[in-house]
Order: sequence, then structure tokens, then C-alpha cells
Amino acid sequence: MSAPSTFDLRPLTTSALALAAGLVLLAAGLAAAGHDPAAALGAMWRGAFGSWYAFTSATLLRATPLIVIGLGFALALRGGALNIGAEGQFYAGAIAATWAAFQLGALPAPLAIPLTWLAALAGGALWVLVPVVLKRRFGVLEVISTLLLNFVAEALVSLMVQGPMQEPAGIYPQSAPIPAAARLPLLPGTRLHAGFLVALALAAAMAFLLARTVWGFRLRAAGAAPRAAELIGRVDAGRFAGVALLASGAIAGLAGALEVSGVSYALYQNLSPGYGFTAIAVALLARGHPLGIVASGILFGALEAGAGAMQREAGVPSVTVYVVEAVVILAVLLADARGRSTPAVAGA
Amino acid sequence: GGGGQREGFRVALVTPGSIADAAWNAGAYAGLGQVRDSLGAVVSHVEARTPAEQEEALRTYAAEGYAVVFGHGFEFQGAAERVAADHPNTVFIITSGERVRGNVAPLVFRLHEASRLAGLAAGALTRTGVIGFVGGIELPPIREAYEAWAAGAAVTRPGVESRFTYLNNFDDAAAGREAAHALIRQGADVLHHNADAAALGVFQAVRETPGTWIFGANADQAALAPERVVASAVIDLPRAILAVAREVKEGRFTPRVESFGLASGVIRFEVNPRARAALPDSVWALVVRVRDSIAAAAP
Amino acid sequence: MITGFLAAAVRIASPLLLAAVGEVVSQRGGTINLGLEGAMLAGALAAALAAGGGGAEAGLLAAAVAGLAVAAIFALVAIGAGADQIIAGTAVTLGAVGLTGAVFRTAFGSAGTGPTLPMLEPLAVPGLWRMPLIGEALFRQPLPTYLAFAAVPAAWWVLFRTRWGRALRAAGEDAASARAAGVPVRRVRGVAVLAGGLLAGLAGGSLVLAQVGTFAEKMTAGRGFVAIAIVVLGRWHPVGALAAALLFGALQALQFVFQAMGLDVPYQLFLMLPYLLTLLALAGAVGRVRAPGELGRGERGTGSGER
Amino acid sequence: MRDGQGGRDGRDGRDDPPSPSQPPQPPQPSQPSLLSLSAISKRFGPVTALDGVDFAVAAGEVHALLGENGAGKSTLMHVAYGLVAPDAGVVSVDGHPATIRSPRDARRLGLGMVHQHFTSVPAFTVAENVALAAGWPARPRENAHRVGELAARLGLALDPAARAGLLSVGLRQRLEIVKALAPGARVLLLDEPTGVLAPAEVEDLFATVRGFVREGGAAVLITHALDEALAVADRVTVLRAGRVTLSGPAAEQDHDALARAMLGTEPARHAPVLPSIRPAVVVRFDRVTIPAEAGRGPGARDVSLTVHAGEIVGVAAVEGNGQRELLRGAAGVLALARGSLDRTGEAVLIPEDRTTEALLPDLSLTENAALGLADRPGWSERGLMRWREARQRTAVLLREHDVRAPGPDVTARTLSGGNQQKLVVARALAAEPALVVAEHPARGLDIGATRAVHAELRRAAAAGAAVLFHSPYLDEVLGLATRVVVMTGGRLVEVGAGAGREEVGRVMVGSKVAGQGSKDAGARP
Ligand SMILES: Nc1ncnc2c1ncn2[C@@H]1O[C@H](COP(=O)(O)OP(=O)(O)OP(=O)(O)O)[C@@H](O)[C@H]1O
Ligand SMILES: Nc1ncnc2c1ncn2[C@@H]1O[C@H](COP(=O)(O)OP(=O)(O)OP(=O)(O)O)[C@@H](O)[C@H]1O
Ligand SMILES: [Mg+2]
Ligand SMILES: [Mg+2]
Repeated sequence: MSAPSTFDLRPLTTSALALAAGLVLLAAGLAAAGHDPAAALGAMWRGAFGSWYAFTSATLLRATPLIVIGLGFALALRGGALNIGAEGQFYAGAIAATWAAFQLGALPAPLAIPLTWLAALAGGALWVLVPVVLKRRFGVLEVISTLLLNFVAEALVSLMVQGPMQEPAGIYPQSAPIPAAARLPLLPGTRLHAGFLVALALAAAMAFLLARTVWGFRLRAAGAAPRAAELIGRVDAGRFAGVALLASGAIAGLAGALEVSGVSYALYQNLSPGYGFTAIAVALLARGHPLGIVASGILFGALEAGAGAMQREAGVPSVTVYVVEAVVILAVLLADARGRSTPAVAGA
Repeated sequence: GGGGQREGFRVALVTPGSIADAAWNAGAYAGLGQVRDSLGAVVSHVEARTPAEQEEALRTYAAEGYAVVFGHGFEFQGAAERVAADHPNTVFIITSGERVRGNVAPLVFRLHEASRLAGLAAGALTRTGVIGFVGGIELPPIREAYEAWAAGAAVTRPGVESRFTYLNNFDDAAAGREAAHALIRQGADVLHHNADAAALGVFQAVRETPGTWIFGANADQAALAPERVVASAVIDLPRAILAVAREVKEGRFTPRVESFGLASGVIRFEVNPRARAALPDSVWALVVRVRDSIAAAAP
Repeated sequence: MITGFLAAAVRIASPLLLAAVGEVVSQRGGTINLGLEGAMLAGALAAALAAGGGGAEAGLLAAAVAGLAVAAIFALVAIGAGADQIIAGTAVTLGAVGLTGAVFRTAFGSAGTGPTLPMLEPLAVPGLWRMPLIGEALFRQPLPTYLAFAAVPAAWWVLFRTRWGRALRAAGEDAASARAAGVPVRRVRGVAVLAGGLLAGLAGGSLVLAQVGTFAEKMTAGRGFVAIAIVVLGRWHPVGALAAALLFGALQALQFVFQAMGLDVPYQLFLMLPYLLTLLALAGAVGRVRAPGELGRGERGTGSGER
Repeated sequence: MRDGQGGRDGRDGRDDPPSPSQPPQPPQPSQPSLLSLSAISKRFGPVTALDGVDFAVAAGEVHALLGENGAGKSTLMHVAYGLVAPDAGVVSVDGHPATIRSPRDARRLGLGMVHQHFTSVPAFTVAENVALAAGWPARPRENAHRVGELAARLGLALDPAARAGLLSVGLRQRLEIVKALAPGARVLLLDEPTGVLAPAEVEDLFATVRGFVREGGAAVLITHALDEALAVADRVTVLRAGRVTLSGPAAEQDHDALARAMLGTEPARHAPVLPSIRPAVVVRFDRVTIPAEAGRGPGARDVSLTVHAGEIVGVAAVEGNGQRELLRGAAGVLALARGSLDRTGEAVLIPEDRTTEALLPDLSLTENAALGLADRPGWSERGLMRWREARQRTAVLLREHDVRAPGPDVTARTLSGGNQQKLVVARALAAEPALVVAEHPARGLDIGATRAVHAELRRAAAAGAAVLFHSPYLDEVLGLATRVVVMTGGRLVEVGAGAGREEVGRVMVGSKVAGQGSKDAGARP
């Protein structure tokens, strides 16, 4: 592609170094805590990449929601909005998709599935509509409003699985299994569902949108320098930020639909282990580049899949992987900062 | 399916949360340790919080040839059924599970039988006629425990008002404390809970409010407030897990709904000797009578 | 009834207030720290670890140090290297969740901390605590609550009546101008963030030592994020933060009262209530109030790194 | 030498080392120097900003420091004021070597500085800003009192309680001066203080400075206005590419000698403009009122104006008199409250602040060009960008408009100010608009860059565009415009065709007093 989307290899090397730093630190921590680092890291590798099954069903499966949500976060970011509420939008989308699946279960799959996606997109967008309006009308920072709505979404999903959407017997806090027509096809022999393809397609579409379309260019301009975009590009930067925020909410909602229709087949209260937050890191690591997000999403998917294996095989608590993720993010931030030229002094 | 049987008897546990919760997950993990020690099994544990992780964990263990895989919570039922079809040689035990499906079998804990006894005592104990319950998340066993507790109290104190509060998590102990205080301000003077780590705050509220009593849950929690814990509704998870694992090892296991109540000894009503004097012997006699009749009626 | 309700509101508010006052100071310098949740969590665990051996006061001290340490990592990346604050903060919180989980399990195994931790008992202010209505809420509280309330005038005084505070606010409003006036922008920002981390650590420690007497993984349950919302609702002013924290504490206490009243309404609606009303209050209150000019801009908004 | 900055080196041979005919002269002040800098060198990466510069100022003296953009003037002052650490050289105060590591050290030694850009914190009050700069304790009431007294003593009326951000530009500059003098400065460093002032305000400022040096102070004045320097200074020093090319008593210099020292060549005189009078009306304002943002002056009130194709209409005005609203209204980016505005054809705006209002600093030059041209054929087609072609077109644009950049792929941030502005102008004109609206198009540019931008605007007018522009420099307005109008207190006043500097200046300032009520809210009556 041309100038605006040239793919620089330098970020790749810094990311790799950051990952190495995280793993070295992990090994040191494990050794200090009396574990065998080699065994633990070996287990991690096997859990993530050790077999076709592990790669697809553990790594790529986990990567799917991270990639999708990360793409949405990046879209908002490049349009000038900071969406910290993907967790809530994910649940809103999951609720909407589950609801739609029951309404549409009678339809054939090629119809039912896209319609559940539509419902989820709408659900996610609706959930972020409040922050958009609060920002445009009252100037409330979306960082705060999207964050607060995460707490509300947690309560809402609990309400849904105990109330209107609870399984018919009314015993378990979960919905009934969604109809077969609304379930995503699986890659044979694995648990990887077609949602991964959706994530890839979305990444390609977003790369195209941002790099090649006039609209995408205006969005980036509005995000990069809102005043200039307004005065020179004659775009309403606030509106673009709002649209980008809405789109990112919708995309997080879609991730919720993919999780319900590809993995859990029912609505649960604990559908997400914090995808909304991890996805921020995924998007950052790729510096907002859609194709990079696919790569970093897979990396984080692998880390978390590996963490499971590490616990199974070496008894290392899987939460430890969060430390690795944090170190990777912080190392990338530090490396970026070093490479950045400082802006000119006041008065120069 | 995979399931090529490897050397040794292998048992795995998948918990939906951290094993450092001092309750539900911790108990299961302790059980796994006993399986290792008593049966000489090779054991493994993993924590799987989401449906995506849960199914993966079950499937991976099955593929590696584990003989028994415990899915520790009702939420594993669906995933286990999907996995079990491909792995007929592995036994999947779902604690708090729903039904038998091939090699998937539930372990049901009738903790509510003990909670009913707690209710009986609470009804006799309350001066205000109001009792309170703090739940973590409204899961079926938790709701059943609450309902049995309320029903028990209504026997000894007709017209008792029972109140409940849910926290929507099992971690926020400070919220547990505030929930308890709110119940106490509403007049509740006897409390019960099922909120794992968050319940530690409930005990704190009781410790700092004179004239209140509490009944523990899951483990014998008398130590948390030695003067105020009347009794605890206890699940002996290790015992149950060990029993099932032994059956499988010895080839005696047949898939069935294995339900543990007071009769089994897995569910117990542990009275705190230091607080026993709080209630007249007549009440204790009633509690013992009901306990025995529940145990006798058990299948 | 009312007395108890007010006391509950104050109890719930005080850790939030501690963290929020620290964050007011940090944000007045132009830095938004989403690592606050991580600093609280680290403070809570450190309190539990240290109090077992050294008593409650040692626990409180350890909590402050742990909060400081977590904030130092954030400051190193977000101020030292000028990286994006939101992302650095998210990462720091993520890391703290992982680290506290791992350390807690290593230190206490699956048994939890148990009931053995010494606690900070309520200290009654002689005479005053018997005041009707508010006596119990304001004058019979454990040490951290008094610390939280004392932090409000202290932060006000530092921000508005000291040279350092003025330099900090200048750095937060317009870094280039501050630098021209001789303000070492990064340094004052760094100190402000460290102070915020210290208070957040104390807030976490107070959950353990003054509220429940134990540690549980993720026991801060999002309080660090709520504290940030309180800063905004309190219009970046210590007194505003006090009002906002009390409001949130009252809403949360009310939520528990509603549940305890046994109303026939799904309890989840009550759980949402504090957050929804906070959003509403933000819409009503923030409108015309401006955030500090450099908030969240980091190096993008400042002049060169000449020193 | 600024090597490696593509194309810069060869510009008119101006970066040649100083010619031997003008040897740098060591400063020879008549009295001992209050402040002296010797053999100061400073590099920023590849850029040598200062290369062995000697400079001194004595008590009782105003020393003008001249030089084109980027010559190193500000850097030299920043070294003296502790904002920049020199690579080599010594700073002495009162004849003793001094260690100045921060503005605090500088203040302690009696230095005060008015920076090239405002350095007041907008959210702070006047008193708070002064106290911050002077390092006074944070006692609001006491400080307000002190600032009131100080301002009165300096004859600079300022309300200590007013918020700096709401002050008019003139008052903000006044605040800067009070800040510089507040700690009891003996040496005043003034970095382009007159750029934003009206002629009368410049007079006031110079009176203050003269009074200051009469009482034993010393002042350094940086300016681009050579005549100003000759009028007020006792000594002048010229920097070029980080070296001193001329230094000596002001009385011995003239305009041309200074310009030669600055640029290395004789500045070309502007070719007289022959406006191609075509009757086609491009914009017509009919009793237009456009409100200003809160606290930002009166806005445009009841303005009527017609601009024709081929015309260059210059708007003379002191900051904050409604010219911004007039121009942005014409460009269609501000809405009218009353009246009607007819425009035939497209308008483009060249905004005042190029870094935040005109450019995408972190994006490529191609993308920056596309920002204004995206929906034109050749740049995009059916909603899709044609980046390859856009890149080629940008390269052509850079070449044709003499924008010196390594290529269309570098980010706009890496360009120098002058080249950024040339890019902004090039992009605006590439749109072939019917109307070009330019706010202070030569802001911060040196003579060479200013000339290039003016030539572009003239060319656009000659090609049939209407040009409407504003500059706070009266000379720029008079030199570029084919017709001059004045905005004052929000109202538009036409001045006669032959009106000179004096007359226009009088209209600007005379009416400013009349319209002061609402605008100068910060001033004490
Ligand atoms: N902090 C900095 N980092 C990099 N380069 C700098 C910095 N400060 C100044 N420079 C460079 O040093 C040179 C001298 O700049 P300086 O600001 O001193 O020029 P000046 O004479 O004040 O110009 P102007 O008339 O435009 O204000 C320029 O090339 C400028 O880009
Ligand atoms: N922060 C910076 N990072 C990188 N390069 C810089 C920076 N600041 C200035 N430069 C470089 O220094 C050189 C001089 O910049 P400056 O803006 O001072 O130009 P100038 O001499 O004023 O030129 P002009 O007359 O065109 O304004 C430019 O080539 C620019 O690329
Ligand atoms: Mg310049
Ligand atoms: Mg300068």
C-alpha cells in the first residue's frame, strides 16, 4: 500500500523484544517462587502452539474476541475517542445476540447468524450511545462514562440471566442454549469457530477503510488533529469522534455475539475474563494498525492459552500471565518513547 | 477422540475461579490434594473462568487421558456434555451439575439441608424477628440455601421476616460488610451467608455489632468469630471428591446423580461449642431431630 | 437508622476518598492514573502481608509503600518516558492483578488469610462521637477514615497555598508556561503521582485493616476506577472530591438498604443505581467545568525534554 | 550548519559562513556588562543553533538582537535564562561566571524574560501568574496586592484578579512584562514582544523599556522589525545560522546593512502590485454580525464588505477586534448571527495557528495535502483515496511552491515553521479557490519566507482569486493589500485608497479606545 499505510518493521522488533522481556521476567519470578522456569515456559509453548489443536482451539479461539474488540478500540482511538467500556459493550452485544438467536432460531442459519450479528452490533452501539450523548451534550469525558457503564453492564447481564432470559427451568443463571441455526460453524476437528474469520475480515475491512477510503482518511485526520480537520478538511471532528465511538461499541458488541454463538452457546454472567481491558493492550501493541491487531491479538491469545497450560502442567497460577502482559505493554511504551523525537521548546 | 490411556491414575480439577477463595474452590483443591495423597493419583488443576476456557480445559485433560475430570460448578455442564461425547474413557464429574449424560455425572451438594437447620436455630435465636442472608451471586445452590434457611426459621419463629442481599461477586469483602450492616440496621440480628471470600466482611460486621449472631457456610467458620458463630453449614468437598475418585479408580463408578446431604456426612451442621449456650436445649433437640429425619429420608 | 446509614456512607466513602484525593493531586498536575486500581490492590495485599507479623500499623505503612511502588512504575513510564497515560495505567492495573494474585497464593496458599489479621479499631473522638445523627459517622471511625478526611484540607492547602502546589497546577494547566517559569514539570508531576499512589495504597490497606480484616483477590472490585470518576464529579477539587465520594458512598449505602428492605425489585437494579446516578451527576455537574489543560496529554502537550 | 536538512543549505547561498568583509565584532560595551555570554555553542541533533556566540548587555543599554528565523536568537536567550543548557561557553552576570540551570537561578541573578510566545497559564489569574513567575509564596490576597502595586508603579494597568486566558492579547503581553520585572529584574530579555501589539502599544512598551534602562537596568530586544530595532536600541547584534555576523552601536547601522548581515544578500524590494481589477464580486457581506467566543472580544458587528476577484483586501486590526470573526465568517467556518453573506465559489482558509489548526503534525505531507484536497479528482475517486497519485501531486506541490522537505512521506512535524507555512499556502492555492482567506499568513516567518508567501498570494490574485487577509503588522497589510480596511471594536471601517501608515494606525487605535469597554475587561479603569 502507499504512503499512509506503509508497514514499518521496527514496531515488530520492539514488540518482540518487549515480549522477550516479559518472559524473562516471568522466568525469573518463577525461579524465585521455586518453580522450574524451563518446564513452565515449555508448558506455555505447548499450550499455545504445541499442536494444531492447541493453536486453533486455545490460542486463536481466545484471540478472536481480543482482535475484534481491539479493532473497535483502535477505530475509536484513531477517530479521537477513548473507549474504556468495551467490557460493557461486549455484554450488551452478547445479550442482544442471545435474544435475537431465540427470536430467529427458526430461520435457516445463513439468515439467522447475520441477524444475530446485527442485533449485537445494535446492542453494543446502544450501550455506548449514552457516553456519546453525554460527551456531545455535556462534555463528559468518555473515559469516565464508558468505564462507569461497565459496572452497570455487569449488573444487567446478571439481571438477564436471572430474569427475562433465564433458562426455562429457572434454576441456573444462564440462558437456554441458543438454537442450532444461530450457532457458528466450527473448523473441523477443532473448537475454532467462524468468528475468527469474521475477525480477519473485519481487520481487512478496517485496514482498507482507514488506509484507502476518503471517509477513513477523514476519520484519522479528525482524530489526529481535530481543529485542523475541521478548518481545512471541513469535517465535524466531534461527530467523527462520536461515530467512531459508536462503531467501536458496536464492534465490541459483535464480539459478544461471536462468543455466544461460537463458544458458549448460551448467555452467561462470566462470559468475559476482561477481554475489554486486554484488548486495549492488544490494540496498543499494534499501534492501532488493523493487521497488526490480528498479530498482537494472537500473541495475547497465545499468552493466555499458554498460561492455562502452565497451570495444568507446572502448577503456576494462571493469573501470573497478567504480569507478563503488563510487562510487554510497559516495555513497548518505553521503547516507543525512546524512539520519539521531542517536540520543540516553548518559544522556539 | 483422543483418550489413549496413559500410565497411572490421573485426576484433574477445573475451577471457575481462584483456589485462594477460602471456600468453594479452595475446598475442591484440597480434595484434589487428598486424591493425590490417598490414591496415589497424578493430579492437575487449572482455573478456567469463561466458557471458552472451561470447555478447552475439559477437552485438554480428556485428550491427555485423565481418568476423572472434575468441572467444579454447574457452568461446566454444557461444555462437559459436548466434550464427553468425544472422550468416552474419561469420567466428567460436574459439581452442582444438572443431569447425567453418558460419562458426565453430577455431584449435588444439598447444603440447604444444613442451612435449614441453621434457619431453625436462627428462628429461635432472633429477638427482633428479622434475619438476614448475604449471597455472592445468585446461583442455584445459593438460592436454595437461602430458601431453606428462611423456611427453617419460619418453623421456630412463625412470621419471621427474612431478608437477603446479593453482592454480584464473591471477592468484595468490604461490600459484604456493608450488606451485613444494612441488614442489621433493618433489624436483622441473626445472619447467614453464602458468599465465599466476600463473606469475611459479613463476619466482621457481626464481630463489631453487639447482640448479633451468624451462621457460617461451606466450612466450619467458628474461628472467624468464636463468640458469635452459632454453627456452620459445612460442605466437606474433599471427602466427596475423594469418594468419587476412589470409585473410578476401583472401577466401581457408574454414572449417576450423586447427591450428598446430611446423611452422607459430606454435608454437616457443625455447632460451635462456645456459642452453644446461646440456645436452649429444646431448640437443639429440635435441630437434632430434624437433622436425623432429613438424613433418614435421604435416598 | 439514619445514624447507621450515614456511618455506612462514610465507611464506604473513605477508601474512595483517600484514593480520589490523591488522584485530584495527580490530575491537577496533568496526569490521569488508571493504575490507581492496581495501587489499591497492591496496598491491600501489602497490608495483609505486613499486618500478620507487624501489627495493623505496620500493615498501613506497608500499604502506603506498596501504593507508592506501583505508582512509581506508572510514573516511570507515563511521565519519565512520556508514554500514553491511559494505556500505561491500564497495564499497571493488569500487572497488579496478576502479581497480587500470584503473591497471595504463594504466601497464603488456598487457605486465605484467615481471621488472624490485627485490625485498626475505631477511635472515638471524646465527646464529639456522641453527637446526634452525625457523631457516629464522623467521630467514631478507624484511623484511615480520619486520614481521608484530613487529606482533603491538606490537599487543598498544598495545591492552593504552597509554591509547590501552584507549580504543580501550572504544570497541569500549561506545561510550556510552567517550564518557562522554572517549574521542573516532570518532577512535580512525578511527585504528585507518587503521592496519589501512596494514598491509593492506604485506601487499599484500609479495606483490609479497617474494613474486613482479610485479603481476597480482586477485593478492590473496581474502587480505583470509581475514585477516578469521583475526581471528575468533584471537579478536580479536594472538597469536590469529598462531596462526590460521600455522594457515591451514600448511593452505595442506599443500594444495600434497598436490598435489605426486601423490596420486590430485582436486586441487580439496585446494584446499578450508584453508577447510573453518578453518570447522571456527571452530566449535570461537569458541563461547564474544564479539566486541567494538560490532562492526559503527557509529553504531547509539553515542551521539550531539555531537562 | 544545518546539514542534512534537504535543500536548506543551498538557499540563496545564505547559509554561507559570514563573509570576511563583516567580521564578527566582540562586544565592547562602554560600561561593565550586567549580562554577558561568551563563546556559547549549542547543537540540537543535526542543527547547530549557536556556534561560538559572544553577546553582552550593559546597564543603561537596550541591545537589539536580530536575525532571520532559526538564526538562534531565542536559543541564545534560553541559554541565558536557564531553559537550555549550552554545549560550550560561559554565562556571566555582573562580570562573574554564573551557573544558571533553571529560570529560578536566572531570576535569582536578576534576569527577567518575556518569551516569544505567551507563557502565562490561562487558567491562573494575573496575580497568580506573576507570583508563579516571580517565585513568591502562594498567598493569594497578598500577591494580588503586590501585583496591583507593581503594575501601577510600572504604569501598566492590569487587574490582578482577571484570568490570564480571558485577557486581550495586548493585556496578556502587558502581563508578560510585569511577570518579567516582578522579581526585581535588572536584565530584561524581550523575545519578539512587539509582534502582537498595535503601534500605540509598541510605543508604550518601548517607553516602559526605556524607563527601565534609565534606572540602571539592561534590556535585550529581539525583533524582526529592523526599523524598530534602529529606533529603540543602543546597540545591535545580528545572528545568522548561529553566528554573530554584525555587532555594534545602533547609530552606526542602517536598514540595509542589517538586512545584509541577516540574509547575506541585499533584500529585493517588493515589485509594485498592479491589481487586476475585475468587477466580479466574490464575497458580499451585508450587515453581518458574528458573535465571538466568550471573552474573546466583540466579534464582528454589522459589517458590510464586498471583495472582488483579483483583489487583495488587507484587514488591519489590533488583536481581538473582530477580524477573526470577519475572516472566518468569509471562509464559512463561523456561522452568522445576523445579516447575509453571499459568496460565489469556494473559499479556503489559511488559519493563524498552523500547528493545531492547519496541519496534521504526525501525518505525512501527502496526507496533509490531502486534508484540504481529498475530494478533488486526482486525489480520490468514488470515495476511495488514490494515494499513489496524491503522493505524486504532493511532490509536485512541494517543488512548485519551494517547500523544502526530504519528500512527501515525512511527517509535517519535521518541517521548519516557514516550510510548514509554505505547505499550508500551497495546499490552499492548489484548491484553486475563488476566495483565499489568510489569517496572519507570515506569522513567525523570516523575511525570505514571508516574501515567498506574499508572492504566492499575489499570484493567486493575479490568477483571478479574491484574497482577504489580516496581519497584525501594519506594514505587511500596507505592503500586500490592494485595498485596506480596518476592524475596530467589531466594526469595519474603510480607509481611503491612499491612506498611509499614520492614518490607518490612527483608525485602528483611535477607535480601539472607543470600543474598549467590553474587550478590556481585565484592565483597570
Ligand atoms: N528544543 C529544540 N530542539 C531542536 N531544535 C531546536 C530546539 N530549539 C531550537 N531549535 C533549533 O535551533 C535553531 C535556532 O532556533 P531559535 O529558536 O533560537 O531561532 P530564532 O532565531 O529564535 O528564530 P525565530 O525568529 O523563528 O524565533 C532552529 O533551527 C531551531 O529549529
Ligand atoms: N522538534 C524537532 N524535531 C526534529 N527536527 C526539528 C525539530 N525542531 C526543528 N527541527 C528542524 O530544525 C530545522 C529548523 O527548524 P525551525 O522551525 O527553527 O526552522 P527555521 O530556521 O525557523 O526555518 P523557517 O525560516 O522556514 O521557519 C528544521 O529543518 C526542522 O526540521
Ligand atoms: Mg522558525
Ligand atoms: Mg525565536
